[in-house]
Amino acid sequence: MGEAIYRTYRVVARRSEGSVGATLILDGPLQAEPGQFVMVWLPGIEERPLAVMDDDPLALTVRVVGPFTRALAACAPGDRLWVRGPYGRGFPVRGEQALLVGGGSGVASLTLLAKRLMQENGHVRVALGARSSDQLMLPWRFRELGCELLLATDDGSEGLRGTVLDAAEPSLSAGWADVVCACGPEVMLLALARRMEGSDVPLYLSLERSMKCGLGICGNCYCGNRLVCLDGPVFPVQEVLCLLEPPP
Amino acid sequence: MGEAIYRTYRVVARRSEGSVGATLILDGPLQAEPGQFVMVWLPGIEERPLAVMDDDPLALTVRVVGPFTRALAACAPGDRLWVRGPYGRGFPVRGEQALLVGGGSGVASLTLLAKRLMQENGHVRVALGARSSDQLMLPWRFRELGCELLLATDDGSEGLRGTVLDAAEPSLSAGWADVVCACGPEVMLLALARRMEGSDVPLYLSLERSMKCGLGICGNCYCGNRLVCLDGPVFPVQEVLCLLEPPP
Amino acid sequence: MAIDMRVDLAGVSLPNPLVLASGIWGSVAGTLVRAASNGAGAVTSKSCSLAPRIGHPNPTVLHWGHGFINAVGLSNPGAHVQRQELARAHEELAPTGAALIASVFGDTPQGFADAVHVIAEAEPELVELNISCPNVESEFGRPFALDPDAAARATEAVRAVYAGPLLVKLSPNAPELVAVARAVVAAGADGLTAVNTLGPGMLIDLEARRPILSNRVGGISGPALRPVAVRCVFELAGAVAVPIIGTGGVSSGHDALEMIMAGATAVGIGSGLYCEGDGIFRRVLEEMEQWMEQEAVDSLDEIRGCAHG
Amino acid sequence: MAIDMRVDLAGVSLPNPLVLASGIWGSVAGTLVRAASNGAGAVTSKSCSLAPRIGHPNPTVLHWGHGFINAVGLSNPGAHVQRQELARAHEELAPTGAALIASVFGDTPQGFADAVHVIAEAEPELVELNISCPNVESEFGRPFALDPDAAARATEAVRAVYAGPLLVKLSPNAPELVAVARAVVAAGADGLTAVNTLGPGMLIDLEARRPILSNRVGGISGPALRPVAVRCVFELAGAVAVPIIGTGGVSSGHDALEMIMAGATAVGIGSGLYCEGDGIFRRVLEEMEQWMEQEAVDSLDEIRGCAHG
Ligand SMILES: Cc1cc2nc3c(=O)[nH]c(=O)nc-3n(C[C@H](O)[C@H](O)[C@H](O)COP(=O)(O)OP(=O)(O)OC[C@H]3O[C@@H](n4cnc5c(N)ncnc54)[C@H](O)[C@@H]3O)c2cc1C
Ligand SMILES: Cc1cc2nc3c(=O)[nH]c(=O)nc-3n(C[C@H](O)[C@H](O)[C@H](O)COP(=O)(O)OP(=O)(O)OC[C@H]3O[C@@H](n4cnc5c(N)ncnc54)[C@H](O)[C@@H]3O)c2cc1C
Ligand SMILES: Cc1cc2nc3c(=O)[nH]c(=O)nc-3n(C[C@H](O)[C@H](O)[C@H](O)COP(=O)(O)O)c2cc1C
Ligand SMILES: Cc1cc2nc3c(=O)[nH]c(=O)nc-3n(C[C@H](O)[C@H](O)[C@H](O)COP(=O)(O)O)c2cc1C
Ligand code: FES
Ligand code: FES
Repeated sequence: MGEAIYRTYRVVARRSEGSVGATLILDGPLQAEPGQFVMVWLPGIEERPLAVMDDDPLALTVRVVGPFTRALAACAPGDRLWVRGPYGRGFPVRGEQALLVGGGSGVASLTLLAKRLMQENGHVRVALGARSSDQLMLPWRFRELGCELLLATDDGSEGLRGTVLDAAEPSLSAGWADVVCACGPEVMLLALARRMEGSDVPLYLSLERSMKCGLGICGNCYCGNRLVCLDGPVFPVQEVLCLLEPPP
Repeated sequence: MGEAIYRTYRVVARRSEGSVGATLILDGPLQAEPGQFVMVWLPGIEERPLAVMDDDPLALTVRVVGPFTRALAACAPGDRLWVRGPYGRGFPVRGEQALLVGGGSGVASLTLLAKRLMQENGHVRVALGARSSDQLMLPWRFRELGCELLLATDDGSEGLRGTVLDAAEPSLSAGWADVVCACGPEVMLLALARRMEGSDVPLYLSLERSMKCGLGICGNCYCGNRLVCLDGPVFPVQEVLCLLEPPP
Repeated sequence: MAIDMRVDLAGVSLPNPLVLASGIWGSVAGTLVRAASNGAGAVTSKSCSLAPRIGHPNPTVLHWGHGFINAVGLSNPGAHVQRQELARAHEELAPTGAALIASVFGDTPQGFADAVHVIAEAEPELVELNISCPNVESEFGRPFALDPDAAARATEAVRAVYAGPLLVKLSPNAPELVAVARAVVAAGADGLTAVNTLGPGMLIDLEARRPILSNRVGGISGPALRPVAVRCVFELAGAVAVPIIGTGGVSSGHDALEMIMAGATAVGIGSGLYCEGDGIFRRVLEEMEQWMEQEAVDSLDEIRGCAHG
Repeated sequence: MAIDMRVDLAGVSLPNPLVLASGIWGSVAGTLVRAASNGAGAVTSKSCSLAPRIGHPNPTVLHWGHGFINAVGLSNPGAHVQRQELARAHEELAPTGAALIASVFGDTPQGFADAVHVIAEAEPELVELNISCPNVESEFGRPFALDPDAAARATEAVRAVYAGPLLVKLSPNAPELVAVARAVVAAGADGLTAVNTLGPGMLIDLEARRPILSNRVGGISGPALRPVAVRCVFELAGAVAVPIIGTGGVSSGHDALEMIMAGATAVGIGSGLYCEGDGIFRRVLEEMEQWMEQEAVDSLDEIRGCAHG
């Protein structure tokens, strides 16, 4: 029956992500490129974009910020989710030494990339930042995949005290990476982009914007003259540098 | 541009078919099985089913019986035709010694079959009948293809005096054919079917019914519980024997 | 547990909810019985009027990629000829268990009544009034189905001559659809069929530089119509208590169940016969049953109208 | 000879007839200018009201296989914010030669006038009144576009405060479409946009057992709408003398030429941006030119309205 808009999944397992969210492992696969997103509908509540954290089985990682994410993070095994997608352009799977930089829920955009890169025998370093240890998202997943973890917390409760950029800095200044991929709050992305200005290492940024259609029609997800759902969410830094919102 | 309903062709050459009609050679191919038909639209006049007389280039043979066929037969080189299709189930291309039996405009359903059979190195005998010599349709085409022609006219002006069945009779009684395919007036088809009753040589009949959609929807082309455009126009004799209209 | 697909349509029991829509596969016993033998729970004959009608010249029915557009122009052999064919159909349908729905139309309320009077002799299980054909507008003026009063008058006139189960077929083009439905129910309709074709629409051939249909405009059916048809059924089911045949763009078990959830009692299929022929009935039934098993739904009653929340 | 694709739309010269439809790609200078740089001859901003509106919660826009269904609920930042963005868009559009069409709506005739009054300061080349949005019915009652009088009142109110080129956007759901068109032209409209979305329609999710759109119903656009849109344009072109932007399901040169032959001066494209983005404008233009060359048609004037015979 090919007419359904959504594919329904059931939650098979729920794992909490520190104090800020949860990862939901679902009961079936979804073929997706790393960095692509899905639209997740909770009937009666809302529909929102979420990164494909893993593809087989499909897994989502959610950080609670409002009503939808609260409801989603509260899902228990057996509960149903409605999913359409995947949508958007993802990260290129390339580079022998890849540095991934993630903050907040953006970390979920990087796990599938890490998996693919590891499958291709790449070396993957992952810099993750959070306010404190119990807000770090998905470090367990990158460990599982065999990535090298570089952690930073504002309060120093885990990894070095500082920002995710501080955690990435040694690799950046050593010229270790031949590609850098990042997702997280826009101030973080902007800082990373500025840090790497002049470098010829390619930098890809995954952006987040509020979305309605996810299909490149409604214009809701604009970022300058780009549509995040159609042209992104992943962009080479050159395409979006001047469009990133400066810190308030 | 994939949205057009009709493909337009131009007439490249017109050849008159005795005194009763004409063959129009068009300016492009149409991939079709032998026995399939197309719907031909003449804007402002009508749209009617016609057999695919030849496929590359597409050619049609028309016998004048009313307003549409009159207009079509009057087309000159350069004129345009609107074509949709091909539609329907055609003749099976099988048999090493095939006997084709045609009358009236039904002859046009058999030429592409003859071509395919000859391509497969079959032996093809074609029995054609008409009232008189100048009403025989498409004998030139079968000759061109290298088929053996068996002609009959009511007035004996060409071939033997008699019906197309008389022309076919020697081949039938000699058991020459391993398959028989026929198209023409229903009384002719019925007579042929009766003549072959008890024979184990497969007989395929191509029927004609007035059509609206050609697509198996409107029901206009019913013949008993069959739809000629959907289930036919070619049927194994067993499927339609009891449905054929007896002579009035 | 086997799933029970039977439904009660205005007092008539159908072996399953799928109904061959009017105008599809014509009105002869042969094709109607064939559809029933291959799984239709009821079959609707092509709309017929008292006097025979030739209909519009070709082109009359086209597939345009997202459904059909048609302006057949209600060609039919007239009620007297149709009655004989339907009587035969009625007889031959008996062993299949499928019901015969005789579709009728007229140019005036009396015209409806006169045609029904004749057709009723064939003893169809139900009569359906086609007050919603958009393809004869230039001839008859706006369809009855766009106006609650006109719709009610046609229904009343028929009710006066026919006591059996009576359906009225509505138009997706009616701006006051619910008002029309209430009016025909008040006038005696036992059920509704929703919907007839949408629009009308038009296709133009670029090379011919003119509209393709000889009638220039025609009604839209098939996939393109589906969401509008579902909305109509949903609206109607929320407003009237009679059973509804939900018709428009159904081509899968998914679509049929969507109609049921919108509140339909039975589900009409017309354009869905394209390509697949009457094989669609069994496939749709199987897809419905498969979904019901998966979701542990034992009967259609359990989910009928559930989308109303 | 090079084909001249320029058209005059109510006194405004467009480099080509293709128009980005309202509500597609939003209302920010960035995306509007991008569409123009990639071939649109004019761009329409998303409909805006005097006060900001949040619109409906998600799901609001879905692709269902034969087009879109949407009930965005006219979310917009309000005329004062929109004015600034459109002023910027207007400036940045200048080098492209494309015109800016500012779409406006209101809940009363005065609401329309108030919003236009503010938006006009951005100096769009044309203003378009969206009197036909079907997705806020529960809030505002029936769209103005279904009623000739209501439609005329909104047009008049705007005409009183705005002297520039004025388009009114009509609904394919209006049973008296031509009457509405005559009324708005008499009230001062310089042109028509035909059409807005169809229906409304509804999709139900089987597992959720409820309508998918949070607004339950939404307007149908894209391929499913095309034949109805063509019929509307054909009817209108035969009835009024003002230019028409023919909008609805256009996704190829074929479709655009069909609209022109039905009588459209320009051709709107909305849902067509699905998958292809604004690359559709150049492709459609190329396909149009290719057909015109083949058929030895030198200008659109030669074929405009030719389907009327
Ligand atoms: C492509 C893409 C991928 C995403 N992937 C994930 C993911 O994997 N996991 C995840 O948890 N979230 C992800 N998000 C973000 C997620 O969609 C939002 O967090 C969600 O829409 C918030 O919904 P809500 O109802 O919970 O909160 P809302 O009530 O909508 O918002 C609550 C507060 O959070 C703010 N807010 C909302 N969205 C964002 C945002 N994207 N960034 C910053 N602040 C925001 C609002 O402005 C408001 O102040 C992604 C977004 C995009 C565009
Ligand atoms: C599958 C199929 C393939 C066909 N192939 C060809 C073909 O290759 N060449 C060709 O010339 N014709 C063919 N026909 C028949 C052709 O479609 C009709 O002759 C045509 O529709 C007549 O249209 P008209 O307007 O000229 O005559 P009309 O005005 O429609 O009919 C004139 C008279 O002819 C009678 N008539 C119409 N059609 C037929 C018919 N099919 N058989 C017998 N009498 C008929 C009518 O009853 C009427 O008395 C085919 C028909 C079918 C169904
Ligand atoms: C070729 C054709 C002929 C039709 N003829 C009739 C008719 O005679 N009477 C009627 O009530 N509906 C008629 N209809 C409408 C169908 O019964 C049905 O309401 C409509 O097609 C929507 O359903 P669908 O999308 O499943 O086809 C016709 C539809 C088509 C496509
Ligand atoms: C997501 C979406 C939002 C829309 N928003 C508006 C709007 O704000 N104002 C308006 O007049 N039309 C709006 N429309 C209607 C379009 O402008 C257009 O009239 C309709 O979609 C038909 O054209 P199409 O088939 O090319 O999309 C919207 C359509 C879509 C799909
Ligand atoms: S969310 Fe609609 S265009 Fe991106
Ligand atoms: S011509 Fe319509 S079903 Fe055969």
